[in-house]
Amino acid sequence: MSKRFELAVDRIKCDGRGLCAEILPEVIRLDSWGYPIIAPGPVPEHLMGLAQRAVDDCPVLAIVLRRAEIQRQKAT
Amino acid sequence: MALGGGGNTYPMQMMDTVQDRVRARDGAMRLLNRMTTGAAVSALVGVGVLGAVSAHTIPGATSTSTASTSTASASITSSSTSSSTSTSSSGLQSSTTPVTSSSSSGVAVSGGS
Amino acid sequence: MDNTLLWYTTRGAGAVTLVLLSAVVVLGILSVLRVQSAGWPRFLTVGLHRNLALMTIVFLALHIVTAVIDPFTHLGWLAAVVPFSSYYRTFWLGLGTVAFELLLAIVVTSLVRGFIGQSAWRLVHWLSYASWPVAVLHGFGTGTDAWSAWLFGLQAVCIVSVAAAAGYRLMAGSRDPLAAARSSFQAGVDRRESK
Amino acid sequence: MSRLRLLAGPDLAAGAERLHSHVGRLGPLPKGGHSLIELLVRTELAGRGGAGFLAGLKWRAVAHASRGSAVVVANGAEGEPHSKKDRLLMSTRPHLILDGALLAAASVHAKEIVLYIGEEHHSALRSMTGALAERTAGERRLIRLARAPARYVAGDSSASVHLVDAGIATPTTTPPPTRERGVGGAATLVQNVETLAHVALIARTGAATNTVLVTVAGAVRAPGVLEVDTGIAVGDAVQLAGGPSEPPRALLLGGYFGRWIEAADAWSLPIDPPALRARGLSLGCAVLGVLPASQCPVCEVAGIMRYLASESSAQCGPCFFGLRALADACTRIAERGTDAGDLQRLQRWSAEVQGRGACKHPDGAVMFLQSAMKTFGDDFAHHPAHLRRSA
Repeated sequence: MSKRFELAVDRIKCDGRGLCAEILPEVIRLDSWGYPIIAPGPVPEHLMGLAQRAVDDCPVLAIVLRRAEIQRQKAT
Repeated sequence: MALGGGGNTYPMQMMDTVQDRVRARDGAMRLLNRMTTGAAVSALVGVGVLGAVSAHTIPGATSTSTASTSTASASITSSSTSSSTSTSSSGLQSSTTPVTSSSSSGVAVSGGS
Repeated sequence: MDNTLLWYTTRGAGAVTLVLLSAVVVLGILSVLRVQSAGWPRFLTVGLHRNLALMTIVFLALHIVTAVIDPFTHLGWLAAVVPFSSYYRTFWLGLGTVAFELLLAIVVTSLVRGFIGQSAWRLVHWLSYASWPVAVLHGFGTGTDAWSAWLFGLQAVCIVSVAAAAGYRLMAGSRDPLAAARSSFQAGVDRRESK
Repeated sequence: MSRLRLLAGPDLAAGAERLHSHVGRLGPLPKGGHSLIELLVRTELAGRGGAGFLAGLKWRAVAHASRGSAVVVANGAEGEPHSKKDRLLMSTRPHLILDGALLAAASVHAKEIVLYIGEEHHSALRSMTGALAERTAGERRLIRLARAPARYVAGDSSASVHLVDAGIATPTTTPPPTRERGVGGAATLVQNVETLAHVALIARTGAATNTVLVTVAGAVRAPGVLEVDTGIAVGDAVQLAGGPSEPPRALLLGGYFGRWIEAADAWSLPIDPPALRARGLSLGCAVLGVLPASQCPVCEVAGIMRYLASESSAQCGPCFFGLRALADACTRIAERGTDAGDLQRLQRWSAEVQGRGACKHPDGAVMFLQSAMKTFGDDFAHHPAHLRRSA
């Protein structure tokens, strides 16, 4: 299996700027108050570039890409 | 399908708004690239034009102004069309064109700010 | 190479750098203010801020390199690195060196923000508010024709835009919707001894 | 030695037990170490702070990460409004807690013990300070006191670490958990004071203690703290507290992060963490709150949600804004009557808030609300306008 990464938000650092959801709407949407909700699971391969961009552009460095936790194949 | 494949995305009923936002994102990315390119070109032109203008306005340097203007405008031409010009045209004429282009691109820069 | 070409390129690049730098400062403030609209998402402000900042460095490099290699000025490389070391317009040129080094620190820390952490980056980034006015002063002081209409007009536009943006930021207060509630909660649970 | 009870010994009304009485009753402090950790793992002692994490596993993890510089935090913040058991224990049996903390320090190779006690628990603070003064100089050097602000989130383990480190009792981002990276960056064992007291007994007998401190609150004749045998029925504990003072409607099991259960179902439940877990329940902080039939559950839930919303430390947006929105929607239903839109919003926002805080505050509040909406489904669906001003 290739390397899989998922997005994780530091909820204390996050102040709801919303750039991540603008950059990666495929995976990130905003809740009713403007804070990001990340779709569970690894980021699809073809969106990794944009995911990295979302990480780099976060003005408060609140979102990171980290290696996805061990896959639970049954959960699919 | 574009959003299918390896990872998890949103359920079908949310796809419409997601597609809209994807389109908005792609549009804004293009706009960003265009504005960046525009700013780069304007800045290059600006170096030439402002250099040329300063050559005209430098106090007590009127004797060198004509020659320097032509070289300054030559630098513009070489940077944008990569052809070297050595025409000793009249300072005013050769600097007119870059001035216009700089003021129009100058709007783009200040529009971004 | 024609010496006068170098000289005018230095001046042109300097003026362009000032305009770019001002635009970068304004964009940075706009991003803190969370400016957005239907066709202008917030990442556009941040993206433009970053792209123009990198562009600023390029034109600043052009400005410095042409100034240094210009045989007419005899500035030498030391003057570009060590502030107030040049024989020529020591003070005003030194300001330019200071502004350049501050800007370099800001850009470099931004490029490695993930490694140094948000708080260190933020601390250094506050230097933007020092770098920009120093650069403006340098422009006034070194521009042989600083008071000629064109440069003066350009500088005026830059100063007014940055001042307006900075003033608006000061007036607007924090745009973090949690800021007030968070600090009042923290004040309630703060048991630091210094109090 | 036979099994021991936490509250055995001199009359509780006499206040803090003195060291000579404590040692006379129970003998000297046994040795901590690796074998004690394994004993805790075998006896399956569960944490009594609320999360119910197995103490033995936590000690093992801290000992593993310790390198001789670990810190032990005895958590007596007890910010749960109805819980009284920790402060009763601190006020009456301080040496059990000190014993447990010293055993923990020896077992995980800690260089420091912090007694983290709610600053408004005055008699507990007096008792623990007095007990400390009776200990040897060597033990006193190891132990210091920190006062926890009287806020709900101050009892969170990362908040206790943050207070000790920075003087501010707000939760911090995890991971890493405090057991890996806590006070001063060292591995830190944050353990509830009741859990530590159990350790002091287990270390002496080598056997599980099999008692639980519970706080019986609400519509009972004699509300207060009881030490009950593990496995007795909730109804029996309520009887020990004098029985219901009026016909009961439901039970809130485990405090404000707990679950609502209809009285008819609740009375037969065993007070036994594994048995409750098997039913999808949790003993939590062991508050048994009896809601009388005379009281409107929707209004009660709305009041508690407002409290939990006001206790958010306003660090994470989803918690701060989400809990406020949920509390407002509950209050609207309570005051103006059921509204289909509000019911839908409660469902949607609950799902949005869940799992999106640095600490478990939003999760606890949302699970409390979801259990209320399940147990009091009809009341939420047909609530009349009460025109009652919020309490």
